[in-house]
Amino acid sequence: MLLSDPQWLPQLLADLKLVMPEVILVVTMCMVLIVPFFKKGNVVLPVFVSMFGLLMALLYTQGIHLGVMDADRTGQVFTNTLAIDPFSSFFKTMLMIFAMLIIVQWTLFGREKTHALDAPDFLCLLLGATFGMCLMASANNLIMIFIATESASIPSYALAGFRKKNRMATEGSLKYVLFGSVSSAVMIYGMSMIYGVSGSLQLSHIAGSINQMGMTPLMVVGLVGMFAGFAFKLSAVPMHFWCPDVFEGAPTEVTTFLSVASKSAAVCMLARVMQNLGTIVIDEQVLIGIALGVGALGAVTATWGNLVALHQTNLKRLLAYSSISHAGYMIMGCAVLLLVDPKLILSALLFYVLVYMFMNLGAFTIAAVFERQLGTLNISDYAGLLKKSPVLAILLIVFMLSLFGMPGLGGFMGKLFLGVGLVKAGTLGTVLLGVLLLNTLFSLWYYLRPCYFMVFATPDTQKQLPVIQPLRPALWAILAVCCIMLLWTGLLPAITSDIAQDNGRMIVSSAKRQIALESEHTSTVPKRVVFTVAQ
Amino acid sequence: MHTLITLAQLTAVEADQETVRKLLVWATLLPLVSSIMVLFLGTRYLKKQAGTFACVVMGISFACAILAAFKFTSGNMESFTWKIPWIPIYMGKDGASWLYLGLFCDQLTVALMAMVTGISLLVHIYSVGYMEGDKRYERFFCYLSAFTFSMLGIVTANGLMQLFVFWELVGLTSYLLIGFWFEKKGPQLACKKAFVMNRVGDTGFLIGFGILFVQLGGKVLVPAADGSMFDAIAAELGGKAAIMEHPPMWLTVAGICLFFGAIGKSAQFPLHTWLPDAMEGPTPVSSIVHSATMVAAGVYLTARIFPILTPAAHLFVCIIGLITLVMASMMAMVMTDIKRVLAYSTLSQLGYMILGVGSGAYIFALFHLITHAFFKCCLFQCSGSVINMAHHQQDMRYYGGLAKKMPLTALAYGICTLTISGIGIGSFSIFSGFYSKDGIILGTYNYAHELGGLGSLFFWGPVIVAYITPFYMARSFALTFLGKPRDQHLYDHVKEAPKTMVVPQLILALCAIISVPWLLPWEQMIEVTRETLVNKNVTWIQGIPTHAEHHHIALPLLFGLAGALMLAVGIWMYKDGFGKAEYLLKKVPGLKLLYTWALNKFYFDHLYDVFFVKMTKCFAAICNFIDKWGFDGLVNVAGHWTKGLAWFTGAFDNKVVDGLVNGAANSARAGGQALRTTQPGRIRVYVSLLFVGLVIALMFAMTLVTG
Amino acid sequence: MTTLALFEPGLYHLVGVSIALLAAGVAVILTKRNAVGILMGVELILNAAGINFVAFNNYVWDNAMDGQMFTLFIIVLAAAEAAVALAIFLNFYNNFDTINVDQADELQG
Amino acid sequence: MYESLLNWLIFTPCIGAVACLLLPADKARNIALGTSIITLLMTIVLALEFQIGHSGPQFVTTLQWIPAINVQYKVGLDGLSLPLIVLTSALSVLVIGAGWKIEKSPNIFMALYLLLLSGMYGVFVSLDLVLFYVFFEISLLPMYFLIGVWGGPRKEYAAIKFFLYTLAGSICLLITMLGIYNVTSSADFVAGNTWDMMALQTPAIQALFSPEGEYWNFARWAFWLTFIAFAIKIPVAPFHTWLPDAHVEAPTPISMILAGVLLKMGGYALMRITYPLFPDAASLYWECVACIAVFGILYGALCAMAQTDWKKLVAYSSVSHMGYVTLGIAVLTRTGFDGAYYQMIGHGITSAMMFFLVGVVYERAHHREINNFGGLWLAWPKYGGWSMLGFFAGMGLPGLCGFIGEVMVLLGTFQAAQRVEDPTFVYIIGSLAAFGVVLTAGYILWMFQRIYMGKTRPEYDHFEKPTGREYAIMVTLGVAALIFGIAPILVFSYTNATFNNLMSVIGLAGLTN
Repeated sequence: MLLSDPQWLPQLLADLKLVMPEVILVVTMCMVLIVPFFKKGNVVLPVFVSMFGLLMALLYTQGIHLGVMDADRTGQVFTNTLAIDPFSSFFKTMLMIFAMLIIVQWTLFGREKTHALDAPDFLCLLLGATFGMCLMASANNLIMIFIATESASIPSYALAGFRKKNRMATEGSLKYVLFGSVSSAVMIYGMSMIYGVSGSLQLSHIAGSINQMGMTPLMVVGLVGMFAGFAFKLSAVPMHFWCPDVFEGAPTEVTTFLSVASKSAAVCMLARVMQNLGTIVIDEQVLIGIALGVGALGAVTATWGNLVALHQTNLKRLLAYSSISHAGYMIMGCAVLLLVDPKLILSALLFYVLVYMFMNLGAFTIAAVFERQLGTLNISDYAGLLKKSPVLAILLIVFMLSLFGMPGLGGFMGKLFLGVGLVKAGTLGTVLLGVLLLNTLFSLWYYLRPCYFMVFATPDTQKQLPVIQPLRPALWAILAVCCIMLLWTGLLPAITSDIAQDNGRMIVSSAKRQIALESEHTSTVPKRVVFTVAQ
Repeated sequence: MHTLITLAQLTAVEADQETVRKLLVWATLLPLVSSIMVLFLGTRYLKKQAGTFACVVMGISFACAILAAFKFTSGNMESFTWKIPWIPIYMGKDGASWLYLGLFCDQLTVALMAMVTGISLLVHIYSVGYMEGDKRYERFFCYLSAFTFSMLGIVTANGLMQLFVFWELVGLTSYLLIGFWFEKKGPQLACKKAFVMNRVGDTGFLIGFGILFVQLGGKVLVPAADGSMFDAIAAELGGKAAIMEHPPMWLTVAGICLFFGAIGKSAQFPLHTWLPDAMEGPTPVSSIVHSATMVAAGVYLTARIFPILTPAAHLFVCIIGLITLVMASMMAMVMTDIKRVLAYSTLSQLGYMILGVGSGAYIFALFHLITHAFFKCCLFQCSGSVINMAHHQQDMRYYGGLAKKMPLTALAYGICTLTISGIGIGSFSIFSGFYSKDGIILGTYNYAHELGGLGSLFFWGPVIVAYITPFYMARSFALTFLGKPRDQHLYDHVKEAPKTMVVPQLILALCAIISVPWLLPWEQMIEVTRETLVNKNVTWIQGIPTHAEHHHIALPLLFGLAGALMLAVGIWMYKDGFGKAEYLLKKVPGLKLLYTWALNKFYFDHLYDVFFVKMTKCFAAICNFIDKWGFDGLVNVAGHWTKGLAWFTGAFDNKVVDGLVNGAANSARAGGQALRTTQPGRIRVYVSLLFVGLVIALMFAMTLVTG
Repeated sequence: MTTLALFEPGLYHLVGVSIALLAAGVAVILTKRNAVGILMGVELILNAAGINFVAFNNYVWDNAMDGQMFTLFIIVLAAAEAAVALAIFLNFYNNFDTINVDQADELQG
Repeated sequence: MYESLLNWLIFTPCIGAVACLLLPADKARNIALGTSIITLLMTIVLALEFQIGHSGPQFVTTLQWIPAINVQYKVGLDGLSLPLIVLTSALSVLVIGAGWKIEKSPNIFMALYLLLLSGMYGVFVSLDLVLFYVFFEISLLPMYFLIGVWGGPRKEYAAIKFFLYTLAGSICLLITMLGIYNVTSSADFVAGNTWDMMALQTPAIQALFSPEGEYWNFARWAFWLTFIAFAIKIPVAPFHTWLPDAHVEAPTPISMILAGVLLKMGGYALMRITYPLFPDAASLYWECVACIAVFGILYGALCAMAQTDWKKLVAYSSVSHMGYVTLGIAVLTRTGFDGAYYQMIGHGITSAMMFFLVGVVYERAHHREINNFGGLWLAWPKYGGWSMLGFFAGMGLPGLCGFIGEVMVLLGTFQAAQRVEDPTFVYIIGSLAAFGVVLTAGYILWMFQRIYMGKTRPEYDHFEKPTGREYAIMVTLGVAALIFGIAPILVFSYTNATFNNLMSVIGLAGLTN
């Protein structure tokens, strides 16, 4: 966007229309911060405001999506730094729904006195993180990736340490922030390398430059650095160490939010990068190489996550490792984006994220209930829980089985779609599919652990667990929604998969600018030479 | 008009055939009906009348069979088949060949039907007396009738498959009957042993059937309209034989495999050990199942498959027969248990029959089957009477002089002893056993003559046994009925058996006499079946003599007199107990060894126990071990690996980081406070690992790019 | 390439500085046990990246301002990140009475 | 009119399950019994309406399920599935009868059982691979809980082992399914991908999997993967170790249904999926598979012989008997297929009966140590008689249902000699398989001797006599064993047309004379 362009103002306005949801989120953030000045110590008002803001953003997203707001349904705004396309819109929709559910969950769980005072802060941070994640889903440019990642991360750090007096939360957030800042620094350094090689921050141009120059070592270093940053957000191995600690320490709502939203946003970001590479890069070898690298990352992550999860005794840590392995599955999907018809994978990823959202939300909600009411997250303490609160136990089993991938529940369909995508990707895909399925086998063991204790084990008579108080209806509603969604996506996946299918499209801007630059560069050959020598 | 008459004649024949078929079917099914009725109504309604009921039904069955036999024989009818499809065997698209159940009727069938039903009737009657007071009285008749049904099923079988079915069913009923007193350990083990050994033979049968099925195709399954499946096989084989010079290997194998079924059922060497043990069952059972009918089924089978046996297979059959014949007769000489003597005698006689079939004198073998059925059944019944009266004391060492107490039983036993010994003068005898055994030996003579060399054993073997048989029979007769009582107490309590037991004995003894060829046309009846048994086209079959020379005078003369001589010797030796025998044992060198061997049944039981039972159990234990530690172990190892990997990764995530932390701390402590600043914490280990991971990823990526 | 050109400030020098900063940053991160120290190491890496961007923009890709823009954003967001990080350190200090990151090992499986 | 009945058949148990959970617990048994009787009636109607001589599936319902990847909800009934459906329905009633005395949460037990029933029906009627897979897995879950909650002392171990093991097989299946998806969506001439089992048997797709075809390597892999998947279920010997544990720990009714129906899923799936889809690979590896099968027969029998736990013995006998199923399929002859199928039906009856017979005693004696029994026949003569029928049917005695399957499998095995150059191998495996019959007789008779024969023991006096309910179950199964031993045509008339078709798909129609 050049100010010299006489059309800049109309262009800006047109672009703003397309990023209206994000704008609304920012405005809502501000409003939530302002609200306490008028009515201090009230929970309802900021919650209402933020919910309203999210709802509006949601409607706007849908509006954009449906082409009601603008004739041009999709587009790339702010000089192509953001891509507003079906994929991102669909993801944003899910994200906002999820954020609303999280807010509901948080509001209902709050019993402490500080709750009311904290509400605006919490909501503001949550909205901020949501905003960042929305940007992540659309980021089409290294700057935007950087901004989006940071604006998603920074509130998350604060969220993770939101229980200020809680030592575990504090420790978790410390780890999170240190780890996050280190990896974002690495990512940025990698980006600088990429920029140095390709001369552009635009993903499509970077891909174009790979076409022209091949995979130079510098580019490899740059990409590895950048993917390291992604890996942090995805909690891929070996950047996963923060994940269980943060998840255990943070309030459960935050954990839920981080496990689903932050990871899936990162998956979207990774998918977009891969999609750009896959669409533009011509060299088959390069594509396979990148796919192999990313696929290996995914495979290692999934396997590692599952294996470590086998030993977890804490429900939240177990779910944390489970989320690591699920991230691994999704990374595998992203990896083969380079090799097959992207629509298949993108829609599979969307479906997976959708299902993953509900099953994790459900599982963590129940974990939160247990944590608050039973005062323990130790799985072996849940012995005989089926008798005491059968519905909760059965629901947890349902969520666990869905996470495992039991047919009839959404998790299986997610894996099936992913598998369908993987298998199309030749040998690499088949190997990844094998890894995925083998992991499914491993994972059964630990997903059944809570079931085992709740259903089979006889409770320890020494330990008297408190009786679970009746839950608030809205909480039941959340659980019911999760369960119904899982059954629905598992048994009648047609509608959902069709929607995912329709939205499994990404806009990839052409590499034309690169070609234009090419002609410009003809005059600056010496520099080019200098640079090549510099390598 | 002419046409009408022809039609009438035809229908008459048809109707006649129909009648015979119906009669045979009724004769076969009635015992089953009786069995089922006794099973379900026995304990509640029939109670003590169960025996009478079963006898009546058996009587009707016998009447049917006799009627059918007379109709068939007098009408000079052609053999015919009646079949109902049972198991479909789909061969190709053009529909199913079937495994049929049904009926095949020829001279042999009707003859054996009459014999089986007749003997069964007598045994039923005998059992009414013998089993009186047993707490499972009704159940016994249920089993006995079921057995009769199964046996009739074998006799009427129209194909190998039906034969196999009933083959197994007689095995089952035999199992039940042997194990009738299952409270005791002996019957338990004996019935199991019998069944399993029979199954070994049956396996051979199945394999043989399979080979035939493969080589001859589905056609072997379809019985011809006027013949049994055996004819179809033979015909098919004949077609093939026409283009073959030598009998093919597979045919030999198939024949031997089928014969294995006979080995199992007829308790031939090497599967002979179950029969003596089977004497644990009630004596009526021994008399019908283990002497008269079931064990003879093997001979029947061998005779039926005679057309497809190749010369090599014949030789095999003969060898088996010969070994059994000689071995069993030697064991019969030393046993002191009266039933065991008879059991080994049965074995020996079965050996005769098998040898007869193998050497081509199968007509006499079948004849011997029938005569043997009568006299051996009678012998068993007599022994049963004695045992019953002697309070289940079976050991002959405690008998002696019982002829005075049980004259009728002694009479029957004596007649049968004479019969089995084959007493006769020249070529004439009043005892049927003389003719049948005579025929077999003549057959073996021809066969041995043809083979030459070592083949002469096939002649000398039976001849020697023909001397031994009267000896051991005389021994048992003398020990039981003659001399002085060796157990006075036992002797005092013995009295003549009740009428229900004595009458059947006498009838059977009479049968053993009157079934001589000059009274009843057995031989002729069986002769007719030759037409259906032997196929005309099979060249290598035609070389075998199927018809013994009757006019050889010298041999019968020899046997008839020699039998009488040996009989006398036996009676002389054992009339006064074991004294003379023991003296002989001491004096004659080597006899003692032979005696011990024979007494221990040539150690076959031990051998089998070690080599088969123990080995199988050992195998089973090994398999179980493998299962627990091998296959399951593999699974567990896989599980452990996973767990181990999980432990490793988990440990990496937790312990290694800790280890790094603690290790560094320890070294720091060791190095003193100066190094404290370099002690890493958990977060820094995380971050370090991040960088390590990054470096590894970089290297991996570089390798990917550069090559 | 003349000797003069070697001493004339150019791409190599700047990238060299950047790499030195990166190395310094990594070293600091790995050795410091003070949280603020680690954050400083992170800032060093960020600045190294910033130098890279500016250098590449100026010497190689001078037709647009992308790199320089990026550097601006790095500066801004680094500040934001530092703010949150310091807040968290403070909170950690309140709870643990130290900002030695080695003390943060209560959470483990 | 009856077109949709099949769908009702699948989902009626689900409705029953929900009813069991929602209505009072003491009504659960009646509801479950009612539901199973209704499904039995439905099955009878289906069997009556079934057009004999029609090879293709009947009562077909086709709905788009997941249009994105062209997955259909396609169910249908053909000769291959109908007898097994009837078996399932009939056994389900008996199993509920056998589980009548379950004390521990009968409502959940019945609900899970009915869910299992749905899964089993689904497996036997689904004609779409994904649908099949879904039902295949869904049937695992209730089983896991049924074993794990209502089982014996080591129930958790057995339950998880069962689940993990079978899941490992399912994963092999899933890989193959996705591979098939890949093939059918890549092949040039196919309009779109398909998971339809019938469509996959068309010559066009079969050509791809033939040795000359483009996907021959895939076909070979796929054959083994699917074989292992179903071999675990059957179970074929090296993959069987879940079975003894599962059976020993499972409660009696669950053992009955596990042995009676669940194992049949494996054999059914081999006939439905593995062999028709990859016939060339099958005929390439048939010797190997046959060896595995024969090994299973002998090995299972020997293991059974070594057991002192009565139920474990019966469990191993299942391994041995199901080996005949594998063998019959492996030898690729029509008779073998028929025999294998009949063996499945026969084993469904006899194994259920044997487990029930064990269960009746176990309920009273609370132990299963064979050597600590003896004289049961004297104590309970009627029970002894029915036991004899049941165990001897298992032993393959003629006139009872075990015989026909075994004999046909053996004949089928020998028949394979007709299509190979050197028949020695065939004769050897045929003979070994036939020898399995001896071992079977050995362990069953030995067991029978130790448990039923001999003098009664004093503790039997305290045992409650078998009740009328128990006798009803025994008699039903025993009579069924007798009927199916005498009239095999009851089954073959239904299967004939379908098997003709199957043979032509496998390409064996012309191979035998």
